[in-house]
Amino acid sequence: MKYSYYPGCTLRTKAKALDVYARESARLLGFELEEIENWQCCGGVYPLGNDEIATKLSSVRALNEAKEKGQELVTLCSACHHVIKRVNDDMRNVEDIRQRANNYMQLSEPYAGETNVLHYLEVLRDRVGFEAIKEKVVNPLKGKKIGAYYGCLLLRPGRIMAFDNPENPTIMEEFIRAIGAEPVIYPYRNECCGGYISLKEKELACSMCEKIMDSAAGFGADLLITACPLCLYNLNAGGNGRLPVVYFTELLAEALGVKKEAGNQ
Amino acid sequence: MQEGMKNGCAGAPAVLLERISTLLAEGTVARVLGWKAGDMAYNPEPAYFETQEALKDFVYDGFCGANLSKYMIEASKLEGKTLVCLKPCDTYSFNQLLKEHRVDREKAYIIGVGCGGKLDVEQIRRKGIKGIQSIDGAQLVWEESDPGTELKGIGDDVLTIRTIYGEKTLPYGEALLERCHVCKGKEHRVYDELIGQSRDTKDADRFAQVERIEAMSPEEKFAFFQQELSKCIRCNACRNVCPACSCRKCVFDSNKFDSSQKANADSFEEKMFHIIRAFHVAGRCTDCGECSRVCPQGIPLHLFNRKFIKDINELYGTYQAGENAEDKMPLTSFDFGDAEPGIVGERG
Amino acid sequence: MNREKKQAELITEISGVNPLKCMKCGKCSASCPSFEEMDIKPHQFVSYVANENIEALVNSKSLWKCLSCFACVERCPRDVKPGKLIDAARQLVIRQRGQEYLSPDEIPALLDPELPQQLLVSAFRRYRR
Amino acid sequence: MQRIGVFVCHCGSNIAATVDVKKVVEMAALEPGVVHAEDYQYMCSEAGQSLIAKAIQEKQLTGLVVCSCSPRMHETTFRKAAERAGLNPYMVEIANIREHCSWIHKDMEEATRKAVILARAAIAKVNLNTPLQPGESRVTKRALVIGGGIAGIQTALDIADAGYEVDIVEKTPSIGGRMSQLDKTFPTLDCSACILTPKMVEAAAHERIRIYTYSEVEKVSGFVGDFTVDIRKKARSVDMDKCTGCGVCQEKCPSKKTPSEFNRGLNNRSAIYTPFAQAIPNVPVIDREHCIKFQTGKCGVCAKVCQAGAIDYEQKDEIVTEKYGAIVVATGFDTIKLDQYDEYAYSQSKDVITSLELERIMNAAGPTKGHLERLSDGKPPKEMVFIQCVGSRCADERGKSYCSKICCMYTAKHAMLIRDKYPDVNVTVFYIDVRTPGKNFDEFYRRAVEQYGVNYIKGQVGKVIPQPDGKLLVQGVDLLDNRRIMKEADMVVLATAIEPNPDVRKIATMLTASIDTNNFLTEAHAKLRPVESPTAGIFLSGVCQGPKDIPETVAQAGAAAVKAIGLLAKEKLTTNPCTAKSDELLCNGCSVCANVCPYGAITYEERQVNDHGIREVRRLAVVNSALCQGCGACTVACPSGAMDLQGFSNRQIIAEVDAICR
Amino acid sequence: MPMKDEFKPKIVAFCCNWCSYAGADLAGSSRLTYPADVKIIRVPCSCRVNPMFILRAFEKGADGVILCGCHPGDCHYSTGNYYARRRMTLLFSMLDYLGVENGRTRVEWVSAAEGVKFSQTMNEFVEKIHSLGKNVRLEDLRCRKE
Repeated sequence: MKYSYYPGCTLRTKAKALDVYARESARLLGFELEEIENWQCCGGVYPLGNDEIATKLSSVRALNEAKEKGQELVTLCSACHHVIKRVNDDMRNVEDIRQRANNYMQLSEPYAGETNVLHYLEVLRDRVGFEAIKEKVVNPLKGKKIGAYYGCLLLRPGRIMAFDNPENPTIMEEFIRAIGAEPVIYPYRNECCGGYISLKEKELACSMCEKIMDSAAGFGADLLITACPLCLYNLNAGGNGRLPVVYFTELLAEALGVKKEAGNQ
Repeated sequence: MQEGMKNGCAGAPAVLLERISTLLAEGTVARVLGWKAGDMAYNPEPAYFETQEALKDFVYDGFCGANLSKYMIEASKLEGKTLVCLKPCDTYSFNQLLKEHRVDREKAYIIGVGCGGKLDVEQIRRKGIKGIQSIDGAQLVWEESDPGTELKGIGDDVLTIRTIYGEKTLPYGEALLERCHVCKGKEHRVYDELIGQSRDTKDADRFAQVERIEAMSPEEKFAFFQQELSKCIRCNACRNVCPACSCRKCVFDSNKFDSSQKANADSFEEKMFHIIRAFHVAGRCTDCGECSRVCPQGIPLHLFNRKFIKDINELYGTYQAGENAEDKMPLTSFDFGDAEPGIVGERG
Repeated sequence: MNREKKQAELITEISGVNPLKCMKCGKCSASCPSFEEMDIKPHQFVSYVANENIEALVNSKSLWKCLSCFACVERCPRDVKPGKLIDAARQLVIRQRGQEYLSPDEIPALLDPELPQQLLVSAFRRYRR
Repeated sequence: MQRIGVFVCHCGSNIAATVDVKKVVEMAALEPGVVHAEDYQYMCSEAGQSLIAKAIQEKQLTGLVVCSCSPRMHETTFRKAAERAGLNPYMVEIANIREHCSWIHKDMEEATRKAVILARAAIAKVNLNTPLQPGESRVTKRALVIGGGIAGIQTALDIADAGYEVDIVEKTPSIGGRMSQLDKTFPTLDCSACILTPKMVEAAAHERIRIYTYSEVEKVSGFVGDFTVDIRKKARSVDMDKCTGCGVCQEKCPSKKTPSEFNRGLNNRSAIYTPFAQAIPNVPVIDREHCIKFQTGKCGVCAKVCQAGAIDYEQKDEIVTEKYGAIVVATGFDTIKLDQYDEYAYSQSKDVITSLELERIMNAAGPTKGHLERLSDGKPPKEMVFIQCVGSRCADERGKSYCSKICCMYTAKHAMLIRDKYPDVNVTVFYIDVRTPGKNFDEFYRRAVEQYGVNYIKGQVGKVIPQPDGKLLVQGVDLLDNRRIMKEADMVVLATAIEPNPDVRKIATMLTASIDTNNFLTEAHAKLRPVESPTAGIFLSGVCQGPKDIPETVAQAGAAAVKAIGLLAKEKLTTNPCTAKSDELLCNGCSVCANVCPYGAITYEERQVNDHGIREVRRLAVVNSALCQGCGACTVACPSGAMDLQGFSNRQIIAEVDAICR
Repeated sequence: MPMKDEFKPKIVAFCCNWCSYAGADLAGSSRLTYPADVKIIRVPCSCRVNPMFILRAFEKGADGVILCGCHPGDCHYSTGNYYARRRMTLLFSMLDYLGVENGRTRVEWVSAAEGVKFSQTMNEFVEKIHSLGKNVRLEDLRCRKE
């Protein structure tokens, strides 16, 4: 199975780990991530102004390329996923945006949200299946108590992201179970890490990350996983260091026994 | 084959004539409903025959396109059985009438006659052949084998047409009625016995014409139908021949809707008449094509009915009226998940 | 039409939010992780816009404290989405006055080796035109 | 030619303020057939009606057009007035110039023009009206009540006391409904069971009431006065006649792991069970899904211990068919599912509960024997938080758009009862608005605050955050002083929105009773006919029509009973004469009409006709006017136009079309 | 300032007695406005509406015809609107086939509780008819007053 793949800027620089482990694991699980040609940065945040078009075009370009290939579009970074899924929803449902974006783009055939956008985790859940993953695990992470950190971007707004129950998600917990570890459910897993505010308001971001860390540690987690480079950065920089934070793909690669191969890349 | 029919008419296959004659003589049937020669070689017309003597005028050849099933409404009221010759497509109409309790199966002795495609003199004329005196090649050649076996295709069969300007020839396949190009098949849906063989004439897609119109812009569609319908003289030939249009009294002749009209007073009226007529037969029309065959103005009236058939097939599942006498008709049934009327705009 | 009225209309237009749908339940403020940092609280954004009290709103430090975490958007029972209002107010500041909350000169001092690209990109989107 | 009178109503200023009624009179007078036209302040008043009567007599009117409010409001009024004056009531048509004109248009000239056109259409129709005679149909003197909660019980008792037979059909094994799950009731704090149980007993003992529990309505046909209903009596697996209700089977049943529906899943019950001790009938049922005998074939303990030999594993569902004259729907409510509101951690903590669960906890017969304790560790709470409006008053698809109405009061009740019984427990209520309309209601709420010291904080809670130590951190805000609240609580109670019982959709469809976007049954008129469905013979009792508390439910149950009694008291009903009729000279006998008739009202007969001298036997459609409900489906299916609908004939509708497009 | 030649469309709305007519009443009592161009004809059920009525309206100069009935599943007569749905779908398709703009006909299901929907639907429909302009294709020209 082949998917179009949108890595995003950070996965090419600071978050290479998120990317390489994902690709290596994908190979083992029997699907391939085919990188979109000439992708451009998604902008990092979904433009909330109803009147903004230009800032949505890079997403539309990627979406359209996947459409032309007849593939679903997979993302890994929470921010990219959020932006692209929401822009896709606009293209599907908001006539004004669809019309104006298409006017700009001058595509051979107008794009109207035909592409299905999937997060890597959704591929694992809905295409591969956690049961199938469980069967392929060679190094089950037995005894590890892992807290899933979702953050905001994957889950909200729930109606558009349609990723999981925004207030009581289960996908990462199921993932943790699939790789043989024990999930720890803690109430701050869908609270914000501070996001981009950490650039100028370090303290505010720190206090948020501390709450997250304390809550997870309090419920017995000894490790946090995330899908977002910015969450990872904030939690590491501001989270009082109580718990290590890693990308979920790293644990996946480890459990599947391909961590080393990925590391060599 | 008989020789010496008047007007150069081709007569009827001997095997058919003999059997009819026997049935009449035995008293199995009180009369025969068939065709007799018209004033020209190409216009045999429906006729009753009550004696063996009368059967000398009986004709069944390539020009016997007329669908006799509608006559069975009146024939069902007569004493005794009526023998009726039905071509495969005519049996659909008979079934539909049966479903609507308009004909009495017990009063009918149906001979399913073979059909090799029926001819349309208008097609011949359209080829520039005028002043027709007689036509050769319209007679039926049935082999002495089972009625079930299918004959070879039309192939090189040729009509030889004597005209006042001399003799012309035309391939048989080029003179067929429109409906034969989109033939529903050569299987009789209801019969008492089968005589004669059929051959396949289908060489076109039934809905191609409808699709062509659907693809037009609204302006083009309107212009097309305006052009066609403005020819309508409200002679009611279509209505009179249609086996589905069998109301005792047509709504356009009664005062039930304040809609009684005799002739078109304005361009709207023929549209209204033809839309309503098509609507009233929607789900009941077997697509026998008689309306177009008899229209003196050459209006392709079947395009209305066929549009409804196409819509019904697409929206409610494939349905062929008259295939049997039991199925529920599409307009008297429904499905909870039927498409909303808005689909008309959505399909573009 | 006075300036503030115009601005209020612009905010509702950019955000697509209808302030009249608000029933003043306060769930947005109760959900907001930056509540304590804000001088104008999330539930008040709505009445500031409805009352066309825009000058105060655009000068509020709340504009720069909102994390765009969508907690208020997700939980609002009336589909008002205060987060979109504050974002629109921020747009108004950035677009109309050419005011920018982040200047390129500031950046080198803010960088550290681990800082992901994503952070800069999104901060730029939020703080600059 | 008709002699038509046109009467234009001002409806005070409701019509006259936007429609120039004089102009309507003037224009109507010019229409063909009109011999009289006048206007009046209130045409529906007695004076207005006598104006009409006078004109009918003086001008020998043969038809009337009243330009007034909707025919759904006063058509009957004017038809009766005409009848009293000697005119066939079906010679009256209404032009709706209020709801469809004056109330929605602002420009006087435009509204007047439209009113004139609407009047013309009605006049054109009346010109073609013919006098119609209503038929008669019988009334079965028995009522069906669907639902055996307090609403259904009260309705059944009232109908039975008036001397009519009543059947109650209840889905669960016992009557009693939601009220039987409640501990105390506001605003008097009566014990719920103490006031409900006697009514349950009374219903069970009543000679004119039959109770079908563990049963469901399966099929409804017929119409007002003459419904035929199939009731499915689900297999109880216990013989109702033999069982003595000793309870030994429940005690000995080895399968005891099924969450108790009655206790909202807070504890477990046996596979053979009665929902609660005072159940009526006091006969258990076997829940076959959880019964070891039914699942594995091995067990049979209950049969062994039953002295009466009442256990019957072979019992099958049974369909009972009964006739009824009236049907009362009393299907009640349930609380919404909370999976869309997990910010309140309902699925994450056992100590976050719904108010209905709290009722069971507070109840002496409940899972904790009435002790207020945390379900997680059994410890008594010190801090309790109530959150109001969970899922109510929502504009999005997660919740309900309406106010559930009862939550403010029961929350005050809970707060008060807890403070009364456990004075050391602090109670905090987070509210958006406190709504207490009702006799002694606001006083009750104020007592909770002033006398019992319940802490009310204005502001909806954002999130309930379970703590590692088992406490619940409630994150809210006090809107009145703009302060963030982080309250540590031991238990959190959610005032969960109520919704109509999900089965009501199915039932409404069977009854052809209409339902609104929230699945509440629609009343015939929001103010004037609140307990009747628009479908004749169907009445509404309790929360199936809209959120209500107990006193309101009982009041409405009585009102529904009175309406049903009013119907049952009639010997005969007059039937709607606007039925289909076939013209024998045009009928083809093709059966197309019968194929679309939902009532089986069309049959065929062979009959001789004389068609302009032609005498022949034809197959002809015949409409049974008692069965025909007048939908008109057949009239359109009929290609020849033989089938027509009296009162809405083809020519009448075409005349209206012509008048509007003129 | 008086508007010259302002297009005043003629719009016929067939409403079933049980749901849509009541919905229109509710729109009225809730004072939800829609243009006076819409005139309602009450029929017992959407299945009472004969295609003939719709064509007749067009013949006599209507610019748009809308049919409103109970939502599928909620018909007072159980099944009437299902038949209406098929009939109207086919009729509208035929009109479209004949080159009549399909925006001139519409079916909408409006319950007795949907006053808002009724008024919204009528506003939209009138707007649509305005955008299509006068109906000249189907009209019997003799009916036009000049």
